[in-house]
Amino acid sequence: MNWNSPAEFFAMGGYALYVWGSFVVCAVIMVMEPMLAKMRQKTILRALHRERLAQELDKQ
Amino acid sequence: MSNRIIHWFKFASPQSFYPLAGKMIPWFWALTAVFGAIGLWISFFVAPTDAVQGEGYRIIFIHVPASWMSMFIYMVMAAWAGLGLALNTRLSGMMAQALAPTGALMAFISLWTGAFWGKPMWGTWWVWDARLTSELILFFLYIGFIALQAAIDDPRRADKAGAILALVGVVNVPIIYFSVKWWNTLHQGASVSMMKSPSMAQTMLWGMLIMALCFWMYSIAVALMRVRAIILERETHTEWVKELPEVKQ
Amino acid sequence: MSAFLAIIRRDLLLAMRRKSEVLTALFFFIIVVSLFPLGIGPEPQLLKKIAPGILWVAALLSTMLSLNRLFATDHADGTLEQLVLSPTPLGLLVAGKIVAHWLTSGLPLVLLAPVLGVQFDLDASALGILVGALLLGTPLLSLIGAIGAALTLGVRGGGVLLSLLVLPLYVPALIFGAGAVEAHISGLGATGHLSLLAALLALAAFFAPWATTAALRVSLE
Amino acid sequence: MSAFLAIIRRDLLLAMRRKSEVLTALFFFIIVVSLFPLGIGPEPQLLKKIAPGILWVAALLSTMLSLNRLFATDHADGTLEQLVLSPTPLGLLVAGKIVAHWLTSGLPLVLLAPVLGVQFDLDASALGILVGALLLGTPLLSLIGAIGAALTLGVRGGGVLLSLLVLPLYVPALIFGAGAVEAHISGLGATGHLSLLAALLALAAFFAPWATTAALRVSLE
Amino acid sequence: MPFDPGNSRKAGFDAGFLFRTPISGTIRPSMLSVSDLSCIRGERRLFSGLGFDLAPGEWLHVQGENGSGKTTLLRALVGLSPPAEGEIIWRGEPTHRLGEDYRREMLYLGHHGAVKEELTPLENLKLAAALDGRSLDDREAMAALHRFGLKGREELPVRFLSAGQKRRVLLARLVTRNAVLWVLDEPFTALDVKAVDMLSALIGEHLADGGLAVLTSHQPMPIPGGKVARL
Amino acid sequence: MPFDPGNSRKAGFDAGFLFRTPISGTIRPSMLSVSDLSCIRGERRLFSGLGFDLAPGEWLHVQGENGSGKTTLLRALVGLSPPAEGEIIWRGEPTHRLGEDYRREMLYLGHHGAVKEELTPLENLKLAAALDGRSLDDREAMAALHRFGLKGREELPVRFLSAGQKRRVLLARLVTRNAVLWVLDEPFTALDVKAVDMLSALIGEHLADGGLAVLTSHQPMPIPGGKVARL
Ligand code: HEM
Ligand SMILES: Nc1ncnc2c1ncn2[C@@H]1O[C@H](COP(=O)(O)OP(=O)(O)OP(=O)(O)O)[C@@H](O)[C@H]1O
Ligand SMILES: Nc1ncnc2c1ncn2[C@@H]1O[C@H](COP(=O)(O)OP(=O)(O)OP(=O)(O)O)[C@@H](O)[C@H]1O
Ligand SMILES: [Mg+2]
Ligand SMILES: [Mg+2]
Repeated sequence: MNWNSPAEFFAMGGYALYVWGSFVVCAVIMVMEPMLAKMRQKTILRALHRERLAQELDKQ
Repeated sequence: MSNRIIHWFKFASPQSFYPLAGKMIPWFWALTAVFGAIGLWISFFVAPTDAVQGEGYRIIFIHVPASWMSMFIYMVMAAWAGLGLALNTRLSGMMAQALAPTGALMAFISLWTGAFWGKPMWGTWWVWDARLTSELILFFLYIGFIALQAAIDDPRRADKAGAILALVGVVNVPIIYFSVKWWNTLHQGASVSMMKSPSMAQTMLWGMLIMALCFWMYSIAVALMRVRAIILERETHTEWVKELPEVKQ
Repeated sequence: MSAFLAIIRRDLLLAMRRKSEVLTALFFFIIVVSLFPLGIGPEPQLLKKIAPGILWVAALLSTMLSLNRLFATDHADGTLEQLVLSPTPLGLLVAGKIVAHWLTSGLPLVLLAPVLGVQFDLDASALGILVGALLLGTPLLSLIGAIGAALTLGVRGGGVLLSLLVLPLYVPALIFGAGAVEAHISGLGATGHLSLLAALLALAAFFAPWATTAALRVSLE
Repeated sequence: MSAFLAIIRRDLLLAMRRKSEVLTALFFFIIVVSLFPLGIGPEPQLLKKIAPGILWVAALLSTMLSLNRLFATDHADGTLEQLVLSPTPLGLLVAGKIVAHWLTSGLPLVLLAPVLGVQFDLDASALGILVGALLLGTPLLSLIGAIGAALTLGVRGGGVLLSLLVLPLYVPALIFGAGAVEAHISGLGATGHLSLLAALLALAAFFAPWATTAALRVSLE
Repeated sequence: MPFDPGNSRKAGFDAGFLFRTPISGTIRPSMLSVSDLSCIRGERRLFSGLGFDLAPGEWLHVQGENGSGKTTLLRALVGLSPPAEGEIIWRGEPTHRLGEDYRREMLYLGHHGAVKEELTPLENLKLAAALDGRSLDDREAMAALHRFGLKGREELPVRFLSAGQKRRVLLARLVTRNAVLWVLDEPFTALDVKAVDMLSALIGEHLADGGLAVLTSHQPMPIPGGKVARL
Repeated sequence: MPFDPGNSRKAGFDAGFLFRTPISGTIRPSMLSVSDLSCIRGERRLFSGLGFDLAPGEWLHVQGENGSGKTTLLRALVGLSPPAEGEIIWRGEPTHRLGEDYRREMLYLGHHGAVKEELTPLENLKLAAALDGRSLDDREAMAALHRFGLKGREELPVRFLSAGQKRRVLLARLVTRNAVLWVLDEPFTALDVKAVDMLSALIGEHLADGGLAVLTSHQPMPIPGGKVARL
């Protein structure tokens, strides 16, 4: 175990800006990207659903 | 023989791939989480402090996997694109299109983390070193691919044009990669000095490999998610899409 | 006035519609800047020294490339004729087009320049001067460029002729703009350069739309 | 074969007719090269050091600018459709167009480069290497550029997208080309660089017309 | 600056407004009059001594073989390329002196597409109006497009439209612009039979409303009346 | 590679050559046959199940409103944009397999100018022939241009020509190219009355000679006979 306290962990031996700057940006990207993909899927599904409803209404 | 081909083509059809991808995605997410947890744990709690670089070196655990992925994804993307051009399968183009943003983001992560590493280690955010520059060029190749596809409306045309570009670009990748030889490079020297103590190298290597596996799983999972959306966008007017349970409900 | 806003809106809309046009102009800027270290070699000291010059030349080339689309597409599809025949004063429309051009090709460069400056290891205050100089200089480039674009309209070999006409006119902007950053780095202070740049801008803002309008009328005859 | 010569003749004729197109491409090259001393300042030692890089970047940009006219005008006026429908194999016609492009935009640069090199105080043997490298490199630029030009045909924001696609592909030519001169100046010998450049050229001469033809067919669909 | 037709028509020669309502049976003074016009292209004199008068409700059919100078005449009329000799008088004043006042009342549609391929028909129409200093709401623009048979194509970029459909997008400006003088160069090009009928009816209405028109066409014009200028 | 019509016509289906001489009164087998063709643009199906046969001496008039898909059909016929379904058979073989052999016998002139504005009509014509692998001497080229009423304009850059004259430069290729199948998209656009008559006569001659033609036009066609495809 390298760290004696959480504060020490977050300080990263004086490299906090660089280490956390890298990891946080990486994490943000890796959270945002799937969310954007999911949203894209939702958007197209909603459009398809609406189209289907429109078609059913047309038939009636 | 022809039977086998037909079997193959069945999976290569968007219609059968769509549900298959849907079933695979959760598994890849689970693997991403598992490898990520182990990898991060090794990165921060098992791997010891580096003698030269202190704690700053821990960036390596995302920098190297991201760098590897960015190059690997390009190759895979070009392979899909080439397959699409040769066999005219619809799915290939969609796969290539789905992979490109992930690859571009990996290249971006590599650049970003490299810069954040370079500032404390080399005293500068950026040097025009061969490795760094070639990664930047790779990023541009991705952006070019994405921009070209975005600029063409007809998806079939966009696929073909993108495929030609990706294939031409792939010739370029090893060339820029080997251009390291003609440059005095800062990048390599730093990495060697860090690997001094063998015991440390051992845990670090493991950490890096497991994080790399995590990035692999992540890339597959997110590309599958995107390809599902792309399939729906392109097959809007087919019957099977209209019959999907997601659409019906 | 509403026509002025309308033409800005139209040109911005067109820029968005030709998707990623703004983005690609930006990337062109980035790529040109990155090409130099590739051609020149990776010595940080040398690169730092030539950084302001490189950034300015790249800004200039990237603006120049996008000048083509300022009037040429409107000319080719006949909408320019319609603009000239419109009841709105042509000068107003031309001014609107220039503003739109700056918004899509100049402003993004200004915003991006600091990031590229960091790659050449410029420090914060030098970056500040760089941004200030570009903020004064890029509108100047759009204004001067518009005259050239109007003059070469429909002329054989227009694209390259345009650069031939425009680049010499860009030289003062280049000298004062790059000079400002260099002067600052060498400790001389950049105010002199910047105020000269501002004076040029004021002059151009006054005359360029007028000259452009005249050139357009001639080109269409 | 006669069609191959015919299209070269046609494109050269067009270049002459759009008078001074070749000349202006040359002037662009000259101007870009001359802008740098203006942006960077007049230190001879520094300038000599960056000369090969600057000359190569200028050659690259000037080739890139002229890529637009490679297919775009033929596309806009419908003659490209006619070429595709012609009984002559399209690959032959495309190869002819690329040759013509090199003759009008690459060759003049090669001839002019020594003159500009002298201004940067390069000595005779370095100039020789420069010319040799350009002689191998500029056809490469035309070949690669043709693929990009075909891909971006009729696409929104084509001009700038083209540079986005093509410039990264130009990087090897730039590195080996400028590297050859630098290696020679620093006494390392340029043969390695030059033979790599030649290998790239051979590769491109083989694949580029094919890729361009495929891209053209896709663009016209 | 919302467009106010009443106001704009008062600009220039004031009495013009009166003649907007056709007064059948009476002799109406001419609004557009051209005298002794000649145009030179290169070293070729295309026509000379050309003159005509148009009063409200009248139209001119410019006829002539290919290359006889019809387009040249039209471009001179609207002020795009000045004639070698002669004057063009609008409401009593030479057009080159009237400038914007003339352009506000005149609409020229030439051989060219003059629509933006990247924009949709709706956007094209609205932006064209905005550039003339007039704001057009969606409803009006849609109505104009539907009138020209572009229903269902309002939101499709013009690039995808067929030759005739592109032409219709341009022509839709006839109903949204509200000009007095229409100068149309081969307006029927690329149009199908139905569209030709529709456009002729539209021009007829415009004339009945007191407007003026100068047209070229190689096909016979299904519009009654009309003076003829043969080049 | 000088052009040899005899040789090229033997390529593909050999018997084709026999049918070049029109044998009136006998039933001639079709040379171009299209079956079950359908084209999709965007998400819109323009037409489907379209089929026709053309024998030597026959011509097809493609009719339809603006945007009905005439241009799309023609582009599919010549191989510029592949159809969604269906086959196009030329002399018994699908055209996409014939490739150059088909293109050698076919000439497509579309909506586009397809002439170089900077070059003169003469240069345009000669270079177009050279690109098809055929050399054309000045005399032949001049004769073709004169036939299309371009006397005195042979050396004037096309840029200066009028709309109709530009069109004529393009159409002159009809006589210099020697194709069997003519695919013309609105050939009469911008032409004056005399030129329309002349072109119709030319098409008539071509058909009498055993050629085939596929034409679109919104105007009635002054050419006798002809099958009709309504889209
Ligand atoms: C923006 C800056 C940087 C970029 C674009 C970059 C890019 C790359 C790339 C593409 C790789 C994979 C290449 C391979 O596997 O051989 C890599 C690996 C690596 N990088 Fe970086 N890097 C940057 C900065 C740094 C810095 C500052 C350091 C350390 C001081 C560093 C250390 C490493 C190490 C240790 C490896 C893996 C071992 C190796 O293959 O040599 N990088 N980097
Ligand atoms: N520089 C020049 N030298 C000689 N003749 C010229 C020159 N420029 C234009 N012309 C001629 O001027 C005429 C221009 O005619 P214009 O375009 O007005 O004809 P048009 O009546 O509109 O014909 P169309 O029915 O074909 O549209 C053409 O005959 C052209 O050949
Ligand atoms: N992406 C798209 N989405 C929807 N519709 C499209 C798309 N692209 C083209 N179209 C439609 O396809 C049709 C193309 O028609 P085409 O050009 O073949 O018509 P045409 O019969 O030649 O008409 P014209 O008589 O006007 O020349 C047009 O109706 C156009 O609106
Ligand atoms: Mg005309
Ligand atoms: Mg059509």
